[in-house]
Amino acid sequence: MTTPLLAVENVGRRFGGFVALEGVTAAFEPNRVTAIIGPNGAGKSTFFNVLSGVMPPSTGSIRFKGRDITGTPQHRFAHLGIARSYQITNIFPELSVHENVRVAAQALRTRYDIWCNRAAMTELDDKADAALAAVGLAGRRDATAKFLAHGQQRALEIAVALVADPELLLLDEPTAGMGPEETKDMVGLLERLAKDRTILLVEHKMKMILGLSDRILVLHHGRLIADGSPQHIQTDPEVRRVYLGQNDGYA
Amino acid sequence: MTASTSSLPAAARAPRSPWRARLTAWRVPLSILALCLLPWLLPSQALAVNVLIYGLLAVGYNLLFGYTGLLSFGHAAFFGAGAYVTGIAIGQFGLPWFAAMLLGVAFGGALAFLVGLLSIRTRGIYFSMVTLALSQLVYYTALQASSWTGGENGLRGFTVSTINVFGWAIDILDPVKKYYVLMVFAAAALWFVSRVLNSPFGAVIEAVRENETRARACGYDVERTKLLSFTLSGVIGALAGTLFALHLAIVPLDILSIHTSGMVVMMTLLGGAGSFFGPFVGALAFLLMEDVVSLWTSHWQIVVGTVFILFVLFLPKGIWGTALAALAGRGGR
Amino acid sequence: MTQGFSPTSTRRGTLAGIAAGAATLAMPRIARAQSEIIRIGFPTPLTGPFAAEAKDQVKSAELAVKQINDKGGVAGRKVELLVRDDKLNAGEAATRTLELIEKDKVHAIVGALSSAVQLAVNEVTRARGVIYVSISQSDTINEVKDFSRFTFHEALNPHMTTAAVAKHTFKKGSKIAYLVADYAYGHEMLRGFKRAQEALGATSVGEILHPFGAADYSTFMPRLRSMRPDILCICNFGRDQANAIKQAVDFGMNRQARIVVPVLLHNQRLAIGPEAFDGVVGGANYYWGLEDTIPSAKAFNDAFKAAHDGAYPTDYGAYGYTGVYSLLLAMQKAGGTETDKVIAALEELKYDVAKGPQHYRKCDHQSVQSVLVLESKKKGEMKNPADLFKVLATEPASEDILRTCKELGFPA
Amino acid sequence: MDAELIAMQLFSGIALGAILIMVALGLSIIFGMLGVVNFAHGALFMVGAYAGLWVASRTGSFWWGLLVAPIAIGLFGILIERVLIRPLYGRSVDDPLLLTFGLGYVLVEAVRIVFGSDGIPFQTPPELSGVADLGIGFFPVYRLFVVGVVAIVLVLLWLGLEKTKFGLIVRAGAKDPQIMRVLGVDIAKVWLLVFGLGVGLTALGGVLAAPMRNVNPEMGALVLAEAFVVTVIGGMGSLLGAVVAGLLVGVAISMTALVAPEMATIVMFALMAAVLLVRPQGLFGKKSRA
Repeated sequence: MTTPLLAVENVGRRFGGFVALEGVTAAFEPNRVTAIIGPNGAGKSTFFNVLSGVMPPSTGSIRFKGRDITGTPQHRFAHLGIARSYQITNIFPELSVHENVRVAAQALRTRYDIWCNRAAMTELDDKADAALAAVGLAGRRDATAKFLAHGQQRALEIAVALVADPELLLLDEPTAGMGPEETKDMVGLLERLAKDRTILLVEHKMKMILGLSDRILVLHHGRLIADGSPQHIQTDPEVRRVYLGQNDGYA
Repeated sequence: MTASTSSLPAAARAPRSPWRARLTAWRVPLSILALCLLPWLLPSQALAVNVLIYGLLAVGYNLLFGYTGLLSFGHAAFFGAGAYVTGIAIGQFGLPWFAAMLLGVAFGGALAFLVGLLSIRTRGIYFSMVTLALSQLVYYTALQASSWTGGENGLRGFTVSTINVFGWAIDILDPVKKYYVLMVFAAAALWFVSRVLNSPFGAVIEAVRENETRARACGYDVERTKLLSFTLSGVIGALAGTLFALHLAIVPLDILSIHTSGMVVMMTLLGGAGSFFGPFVGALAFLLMEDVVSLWTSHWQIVVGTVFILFVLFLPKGIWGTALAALAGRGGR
Repeated sequence: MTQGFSPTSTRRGTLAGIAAGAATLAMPRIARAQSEIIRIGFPTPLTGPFAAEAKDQVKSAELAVKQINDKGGVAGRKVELLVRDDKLNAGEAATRTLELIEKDKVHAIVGALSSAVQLAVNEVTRARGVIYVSISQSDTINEVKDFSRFTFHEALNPHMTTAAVAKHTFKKGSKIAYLVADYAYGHEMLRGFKRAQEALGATSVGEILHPFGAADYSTFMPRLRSMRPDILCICNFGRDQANAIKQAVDFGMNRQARIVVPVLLHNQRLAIGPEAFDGVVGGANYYWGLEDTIPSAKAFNDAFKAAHDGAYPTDYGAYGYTGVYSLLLAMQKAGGTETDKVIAALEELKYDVAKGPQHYRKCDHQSVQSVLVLESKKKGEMKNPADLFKVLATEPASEDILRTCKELGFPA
Repeated sequence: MDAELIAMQLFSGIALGAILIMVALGLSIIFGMLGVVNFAHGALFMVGAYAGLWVASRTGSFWWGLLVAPIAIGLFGILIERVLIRPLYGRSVDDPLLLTFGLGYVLVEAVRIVFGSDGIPFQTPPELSGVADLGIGFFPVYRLFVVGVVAIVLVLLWLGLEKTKFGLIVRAGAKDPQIMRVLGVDIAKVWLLVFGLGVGLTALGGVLAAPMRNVNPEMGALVLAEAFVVTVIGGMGSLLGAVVAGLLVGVAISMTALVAPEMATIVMFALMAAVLLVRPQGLFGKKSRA
């Protein structure tokens, strides 16, 4: 067994008296796609927020490449090599598509430089263009981001996450709100990305997950109730009872 | 924690039409050219100097409001701090004018850093309120510290009539000479702001304005970015304040009042928040309107207020922002 | 470009001038051959809380200009008044003054209605050697630090006003409580009263400084009441004074003590009504009721009423009249507008244009003049809507109620 | 004697607090329910005072002014919401703030044009004038009356918000307007009414303040500052917060007036800055609003 890229140990999170997440322990190996599923309110978003540093866990620890990163502020995560996308489209609406990606690329190079000319940093342009090409947005380079179609905005978000060349990509419902055509494009994109990257994703569309993931985690009431291959999860009686039985989530 | 759908324009950003590109590349020389012509286009030099000073204040404010997306209602504090410290340094410590200016800018910047440190912990409306409250504290402090500031009577007794530049004496009681001396500083500040906007940091503040959550996820420390922007904005405001002190040779207490802060917001919005030269246009429009309308009628405030309402409703990009957008056409869709 | 406008329409006229100025930029500025007309700049707060006083000032100043012009002007030259709105803001006033000096090339400035504004205009005119007749109360401007040999103070100052008011209200053994606005003008009035109080053998039972511009004075009342004063001396001005008096009366302070203020304003009394001001005593530079005893007051009242539908001139308004008039009289004596000659003429001038004899003291250029002590009338006692005050006493013009030149810091 | 003075000072502080609550109420409600920071609050307060004055002088009775003016200005508020504020929903939160800032200028100047810039006398109604002996000292009857009115208004507001269907809708709408739309509630109409209510309360404050503070076009400027301080300390949009903060500020001012009277205004802003630094959302504010 290889060393895990990311390992969470007994992670929990409370909001006042409400326990959103409790005692989750899991390790993630490199270059695998792992899906996290569960009914609404199962704690998926909280789990993602903890993994991406939006909030620290109340209990437990997170290790990334063997290093304890529990409590690290969120803006450090991009520098560690962890990037994420959001459930609700989360881009810079008034910036151009290219600028959206370029400013993300710049974060790894310089952040407080008020003097140099950023236009001269052409390697950022190249990086941005490469990321746009990877998600199929090269043709929309100079459009204002808010004018893109919904699916394109989601793709842009992935480009923004991708340009930092993260080792771990956290994708929160990348196909939310998409029609069948757009979903198909996104699945294609994810399949290409999955070749050489570690991906964690939250999704509701079961067909897509089953085809895409190497492994599935199931959360219910903030607890991890199952962890295994798609085949294993499909037959797990516990999962069938609490989750699939509700007839929820089949797209 | 939703993405703010800011209605601010983005005129000075990467240009998307050849026209805009050329305008952006030449924005500093063009602005300076416009400033050079100003005293000959306006009814009086005194008005031109005011446009220069308030325009500069608004340009600095725009860095915060237009580009970083933070609505501060307390910018009078830094403007006033720059003016007061310059006046006190000349009048009470006998410092030469240039040293006094430096001191004024440094003090204003330090105050901005402090106020920024306290206020960026809050967001949205609360940020506006904290800056307002802190600037009121500064106002009342200046009112109370009358042995330093002259209190309600204002600071006086530091008239600089000639300044020496490398052995060359300039009579700055002469309105034209004074204008061009002050303009040198405003031009330098414009050039500085232009560099900041073109720098990597310039991209970061726009990212923060557009979407804090996303900027943080990209790896930017949003709080530090805001603090730096706040401080830079305060430094420019303080510089405008030092120019004010040199220009009028008095510092009235009103300089610290909420009306000054409100006026800067109005000027910036009127001209076009988030555009490089917009705030200058706004200061020009505001002061000219006030000057001209107040000669017609003592009810000038009703005209100014109405114009402002109409701009918020129908032209949120301001005069300059709208003009630029018209020039660029629909270039991005 | 601004030639030939009648004095009463100069604000509009100047606007047209500006429009024309913008259109004819290429024209050299020297082309304005205006040496014929004598231009007097008049910054005053046409907007803001003292707009009514400012408008009275403008009316009175215009009356003075008109009377001089009707009599042939100054050395054959017509006089024009250039009114500007200073918005009661010192920065704005300084800017307007610069415009008047640099662009309109005025020969002198008269005006301002607050201590801060007046000091700002003083600073600007001092640096540029322009004659300024200041018409707002301040002790600071008399002191050597702010002295300008180009500035003449037509208004009363807090020291002389409080001296006169105290003389006619404080008695030996009076117990006085002070409520004082915490800024220069308030402190100056307190200082004046306390000085008079000591000389008269009265005692202070306590002082409360209140924040400048406060709206609610209720929290000061329990303490003031517990001081058990015979006289409650409220040292503030304008809206602060109106609110403080009104709330003191609400708390029944007027039943326990007589309320005394340094300055009673005609328009403020109109705005608040007779009930709150019942029995309040204060000082003034002018009241139209002076016409019973002073012929020049009668003449001023009649001319003012004739020009403005029977309206009576008011205190701060009268400053506009006496200030402009004294300046123009000096210019007549000097035979023109040459600065040093006009200053010399002002220093020598004896004038009586509205309120009895006046002259400018040589050392600090303060106008030595009478101070009126007035008491607000009850509603039933008023014969007409402008009949607001009883004249309790007229303190005659004398240098004795001024601080000495030495005390102000002038070399003996 | 000394204990009596302190007791009296404390009482004045609480009474002042009641007035401050009244001053802040309209601002607080409009922000809490609509998320709109009404910078024209002070101007509307002043307009309310003038309206009360006008009605009272026409009818010869203070009571008509107290009743009619808030309703009339409340209707005017509805007009403002419909014409000026509604087009701005969905835009940046700064926009309504900026618009009402301009509106304040217009209202003040309009009143100057109509009523003059001087101010107009407004006498305490004869049945409420005079002072009452509280045992520890004397206090104006009118101020006691205002405290009573504020208490009644607060109780009615509380009942209206907690016990009626409209109140339920308003509170739910403030939390999540989207849900209300889904449930088929015409949220635009609710907002219209809430804005009118807020402005009406502001005007009521103006009428009540008129006999204490004198009526003039600039009376709103200070009110705006006071209302902001109270609302921000209490937590923007919290009714309970406004009540607690109003009393807190009133007592703070009153106690400062006893020991360092010249600091009585500055203490208000210092208190606000201090609260904001410890609890940016205010004493009773919800964090999500920030």
